[in-house]
Amino acid sequence: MSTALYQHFPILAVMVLFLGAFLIVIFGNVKTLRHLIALLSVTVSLGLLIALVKPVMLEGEIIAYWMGARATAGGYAIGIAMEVDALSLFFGLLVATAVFVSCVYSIQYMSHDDNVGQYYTLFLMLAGGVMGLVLSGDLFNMFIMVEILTFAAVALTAFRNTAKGALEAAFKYLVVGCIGSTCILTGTVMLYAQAHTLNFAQLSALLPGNMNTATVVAFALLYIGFSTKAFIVPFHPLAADAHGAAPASISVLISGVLTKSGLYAIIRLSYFLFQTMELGTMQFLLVFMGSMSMFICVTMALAQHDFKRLLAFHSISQIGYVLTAVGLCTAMGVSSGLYHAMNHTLFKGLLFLAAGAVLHQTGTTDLDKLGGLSKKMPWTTAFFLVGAFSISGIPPFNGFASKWMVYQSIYLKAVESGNIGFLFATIIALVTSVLTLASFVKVSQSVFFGRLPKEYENVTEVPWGMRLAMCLFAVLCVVTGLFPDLVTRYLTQPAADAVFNASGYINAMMGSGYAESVMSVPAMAPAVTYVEVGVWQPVSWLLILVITLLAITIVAIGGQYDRVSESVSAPMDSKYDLFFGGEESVYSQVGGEDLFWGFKHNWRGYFSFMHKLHSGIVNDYSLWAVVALALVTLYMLIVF
Amino acid sequence: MSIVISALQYLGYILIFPGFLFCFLVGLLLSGIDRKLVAKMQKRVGPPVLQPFYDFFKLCGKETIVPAAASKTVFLMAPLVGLAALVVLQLFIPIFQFTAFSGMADIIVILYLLLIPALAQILGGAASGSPYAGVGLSREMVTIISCELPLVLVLLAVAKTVGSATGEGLSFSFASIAAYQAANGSLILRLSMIPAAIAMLMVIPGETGNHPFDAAEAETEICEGMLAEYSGAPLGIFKLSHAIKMLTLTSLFVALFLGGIGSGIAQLVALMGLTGPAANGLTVLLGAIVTVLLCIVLTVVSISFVHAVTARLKIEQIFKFYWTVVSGLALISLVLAWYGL
Amino acid sequence: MDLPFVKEAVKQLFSKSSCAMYPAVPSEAAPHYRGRIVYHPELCINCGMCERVCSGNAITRKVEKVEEGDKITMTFNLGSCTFCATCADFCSRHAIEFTGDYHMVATKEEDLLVSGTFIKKPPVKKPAPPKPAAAPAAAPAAGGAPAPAAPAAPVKPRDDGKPVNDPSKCVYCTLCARKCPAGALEVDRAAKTWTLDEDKCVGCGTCAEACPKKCILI
Amino acid sequence: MILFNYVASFFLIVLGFYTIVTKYNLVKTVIGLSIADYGVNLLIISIGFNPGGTAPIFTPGEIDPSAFFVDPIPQALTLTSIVIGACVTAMSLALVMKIHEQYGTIDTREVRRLRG
Amino acid sequence: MFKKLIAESTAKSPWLFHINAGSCNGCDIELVSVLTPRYDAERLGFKLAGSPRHADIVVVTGPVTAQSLPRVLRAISQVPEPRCIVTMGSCPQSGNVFRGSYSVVGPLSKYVHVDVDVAGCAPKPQAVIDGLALATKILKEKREAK
Repeated sequence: MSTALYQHFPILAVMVLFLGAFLIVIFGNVKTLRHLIALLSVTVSLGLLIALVKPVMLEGEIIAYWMGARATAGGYAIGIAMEVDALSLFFGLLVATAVFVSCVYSIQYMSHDDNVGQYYTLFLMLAGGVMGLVLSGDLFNMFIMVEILTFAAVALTAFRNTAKGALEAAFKYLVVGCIGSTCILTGTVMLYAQAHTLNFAQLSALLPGNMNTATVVAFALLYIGFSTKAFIVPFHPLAADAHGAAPASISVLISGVLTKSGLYAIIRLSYFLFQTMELGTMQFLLVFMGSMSMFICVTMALAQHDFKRLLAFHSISQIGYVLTAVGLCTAMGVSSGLYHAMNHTLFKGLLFLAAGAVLHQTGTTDLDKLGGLSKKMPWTTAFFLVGAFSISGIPPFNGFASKWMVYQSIYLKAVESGNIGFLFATIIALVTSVLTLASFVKVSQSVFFGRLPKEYENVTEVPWGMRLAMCLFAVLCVVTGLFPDLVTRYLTQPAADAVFNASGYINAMMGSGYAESVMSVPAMAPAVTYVEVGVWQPVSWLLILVITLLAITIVAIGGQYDRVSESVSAPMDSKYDLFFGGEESVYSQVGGEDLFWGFKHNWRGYFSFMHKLHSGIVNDYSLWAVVALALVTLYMLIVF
Repeated sequence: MSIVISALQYLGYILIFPGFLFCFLVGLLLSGIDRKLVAKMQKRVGPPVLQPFYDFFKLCGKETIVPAAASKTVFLMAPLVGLAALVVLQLFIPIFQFTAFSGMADIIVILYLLLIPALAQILGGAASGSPYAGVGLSREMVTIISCELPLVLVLLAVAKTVGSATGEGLSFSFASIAAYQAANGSLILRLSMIPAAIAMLMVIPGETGNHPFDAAEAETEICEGMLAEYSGAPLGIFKLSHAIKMLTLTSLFVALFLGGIGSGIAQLVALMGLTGPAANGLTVLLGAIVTVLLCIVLTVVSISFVHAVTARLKIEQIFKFYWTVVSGLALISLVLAWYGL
Repeated sequence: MDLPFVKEAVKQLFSKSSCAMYPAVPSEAAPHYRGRIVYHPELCINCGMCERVCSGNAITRKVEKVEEGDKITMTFNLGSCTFCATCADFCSRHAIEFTGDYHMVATKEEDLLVSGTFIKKPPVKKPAPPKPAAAPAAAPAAGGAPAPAAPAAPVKPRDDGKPVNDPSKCVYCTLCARKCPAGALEVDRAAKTWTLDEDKCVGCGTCAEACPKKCILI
Repeated sequence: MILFNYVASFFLIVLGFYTIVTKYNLVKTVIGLSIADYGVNLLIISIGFNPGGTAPIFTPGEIDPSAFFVDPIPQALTLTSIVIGACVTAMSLALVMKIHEQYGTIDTREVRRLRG
Repeated sequence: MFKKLIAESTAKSPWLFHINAGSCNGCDIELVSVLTPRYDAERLGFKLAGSPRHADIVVVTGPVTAQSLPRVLRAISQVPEPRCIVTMGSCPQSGNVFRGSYSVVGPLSKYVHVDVDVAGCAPKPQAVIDGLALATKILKEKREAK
């Protein structure tokens, strides 16, 4: 085993975060020092992972790292291992980027809170937990990291414990999260009982083909356990509560990072550990849950009247896209799913930061109370619009590029497999997209446009640090949207290749030839081809758009477009007043929850049913979790 | 040198032929014909066919008032962006076999690009701060949601039909749709595509916001909704965008369902014994003329006629209509296509 | 969905439009349309009835003293007129006429005024010397010989156009006094007197019309 | 004997979940979490148990080739799990206290400001 | 040339905004009848606009009551230049039969410059068309003067 320097980078990337958390406990009372430590640790972590891009992503190396150099002994992986293939690195990079930006944002965002030292400790714990989860090569370590991140996330959700519902959200999250954790632990030990190893690679070699009732139940337990971390459908109310109550910088992590860790684990489970994705029934399970998440959460979001809660529901809706695409078990599907996962981290982070900026300046995120902030916060508005366009898939932003690939892959799968279920998944995906647009139109009308309420006359733009953080995300959104071919070639396709390279993963850890010798069925390695059935060249499109826009602008300015008159004096001239049927304009904001009543009216039965269902009682949510567990277990027992 | 020439050629594409000037002239012409024919059907004389041109130029000469409550940048930029996006959209829609920028977009991209003009209008209206605009944008968004489902179903049905016929399994790209129709005749001749074509005809007035689906721009009740605060040139540009949208959707219909006529034109040119660039030029020219004529016919059928015989629907009725009747038709088509008819 | 007008629309597409192509094809107003007012000052006797009955305050009367007598200017403001034609109905001399001309468009308010002027000679008072008889052409109605005083004579119409009362028939109902636009009549029921202020009387004949016993001659 | 352990752990986990789902008292919910956690711990310990095995302690130079250990890894896992369980209980009880301060009740049916 | 084109178009595409300043509805009905198939003002390019921001010609009917006056003035001020104000019927020109009422504060010309008066109670549709045609001429002159 060669020990190039970069072999140590994964563990360092994790440990530097925990070290930072530890140091902040000690030095956290000094303001500058604590910012310095936090920034330094997240920067170092990000830098270490970027350094890994070249060997892992481009050269396809899989880094297997044994703690204390305790390699396999007697064919059993005893030591604690970290294994970084392109998939892990991909998620690791997402985590590191989101954590970095969130940290930059936190410095000014959290400046009015007390106990900020604890905040940074928990923040770095959360970051380290997720980072450890995605880089770990060991099932039990994954459990430990899940517990760490759940703890940190719960504590951070309740961090502003005077905010409305923060404690309640934290408690619900803790209860259902613990049900999930219990499931993960039970599943882990059941696998251990069967295979006597916890190492991921070795389990992946031993389990496929040797399924019995115990492993199937373990699979169901693990699947549900990690689903609670990804917040997919029966667990989505927790996400809404937790995202809504947590500080915005934490919402970025919960939605952009925590959900990804759950997704990562589901991919690892289904593509590596059990290698069941080739089965149509398993694909059905993932696509079904993905489509359900997509649709239910987007309709729930339409009914929300809190900015962050709405974003939270959208977050799950987008996770539904990822899950659906990943569940297709095609190279294109996985690649597009990962692409969308990345974009989701970027644009949802941006949107949460914008929501945080609004909260920071106005003290509320209630859509019914806000309005007209675009005049006071132009930068935030611009960044919000970038995020909103991205999430609703408006070309040329990144959301479109990935959604477009998702549609193609689902529909292609539908046509190739002849299964009409995938057809409906395509339709749901396309309709969800326009519903997403609708709810972001609602937000932009309710928060940033429309009339400015009297009490927000003196609102100002957010400080530069927060703008910088939003700017980082916004630039990333545009760049990844404009160069989808580069992103797919250098980021998502290597990761998708890694998904279909289970035997490589096993061999890197256990020594070459191990997979072939141990496995009773050969590892799944379908022909990895990236078929595109459509064309989309965003750069050329943008170029044409810019030329056209320029031409039109020139014509417009030539044609008296500049004869613009606007109000100059402070007292309102009636000419520049709004037209109110002749009346003097009064404050009248059209927005908030009922903006799309024409749509909701036709679906009032559905919406009132959903409203009743999301009762806010923790027992109900626990019941959903238990029922989901029972159903998935039953389903798996039937199909395997 | 050749770079300069091709750059000039592309600039010509953008600014003149399927681009800006073409859209401007044909779009406003379509709008004028629509107004004239609606008047005819109501037993009126109606405005001159060039009336939309007069309207546009008049609006260019008017003062543009930015309300004090509006966010100036978005308010003034929204119409320009919307128009630019529409013109670009028109560049991607093939005129039979000819596309100015081939291989840059497919039907799913078109589906999303179609959202941009509507979105520009929505954001412009939102930026004006008027409550009328608020109500208008709410209705516009619901109209978009309503039209989206049938449009999606139609496009998927077309993609499936073309894909299974050409053996690719699935095709979203305009190039292969056009090539397929040139070889095998128009898609509308297939049994499975007839409901889809009817559904698409019903989608056209909804997407363009024409009667009876114009709840979003109801002049009499909400002062034209999102446009309530617009005046002068920006208003003119919105009106122009509305006219061009009619051209875009009708030519999309031609490209999707009537592409077979293109091969007829090519044969006609071949019969005339022309070859080389002259033949290409003539084919494109004839194709453009035929497209414009077809667009006029489609406008008359799907926009003017419907306008004349119906009364404005309420917004929830629009939603219901599209998600039941029109989507049902499109779904029939999709299912038929799925089983290879 | 119910579409009742499909056939209609198709039919009308190929039929002639029902437009009255107004500016190109001139159009006449309907009979008895009440349009622009034409005022004939030569018929007017300055009774002021029109001004009294006008609900829109559209009629103004201006009196200027000139040497020939009173120069009377009647002005009808079309911009204030309801075109109810009450003034024309009440005009005993038919000096006000409503035409079918509906084209009453102006950029200035002055363009909507219709006016006419005539000069009314001062009435001949009993003690007063006879006035110069020459009256301007514009006011022929006021012309005429001074009236001889003939109160005791059997009642017969005066030739100056002013009313006389036949006391034998009169019941002193005061209706004539109430109707008189100029306020020239005074009737006392108790004393059974009927007096005419000749200075005020314009000889419009309203009293004669109003009299239920037809005892006023004019 | 060991089967009884498995049945008991299954019973404990189900009992824990049952408590969480049906009891409307926040403290009882926490108790339910703990019960489920103990069930899992019991399961882990039972998995590592070898009838007749000795403690898995190495003493240098005294390794008997025929020595027969119980599996040490589940024991390590159990320790970790117990620690985590204690943390969960502590944290959730802290939250319950705070909720009681803010809401004045610990009935889950009234702790539902976030819903819909 | 562009300027001339705009001026020509201004004359050919006047959009109306109708304000009812306390009218009895007689004139309103007549204005509507101008747009019906019988008189079809659309063939001359007239169109009823929903918002004063779109309008070129403001048509005021009614005697301008005290309640409506500030609204009328505000709506008129919101019409972009060049604009033209037409009073329709006798009421806004003088108050007509409502003159002298405690609630009538007209005529309109006391407050804004009125370009065209169309007399009549209510004016015939033909008269309205004449008046609007005159207004478009004034509009064009205003545009050319710019």
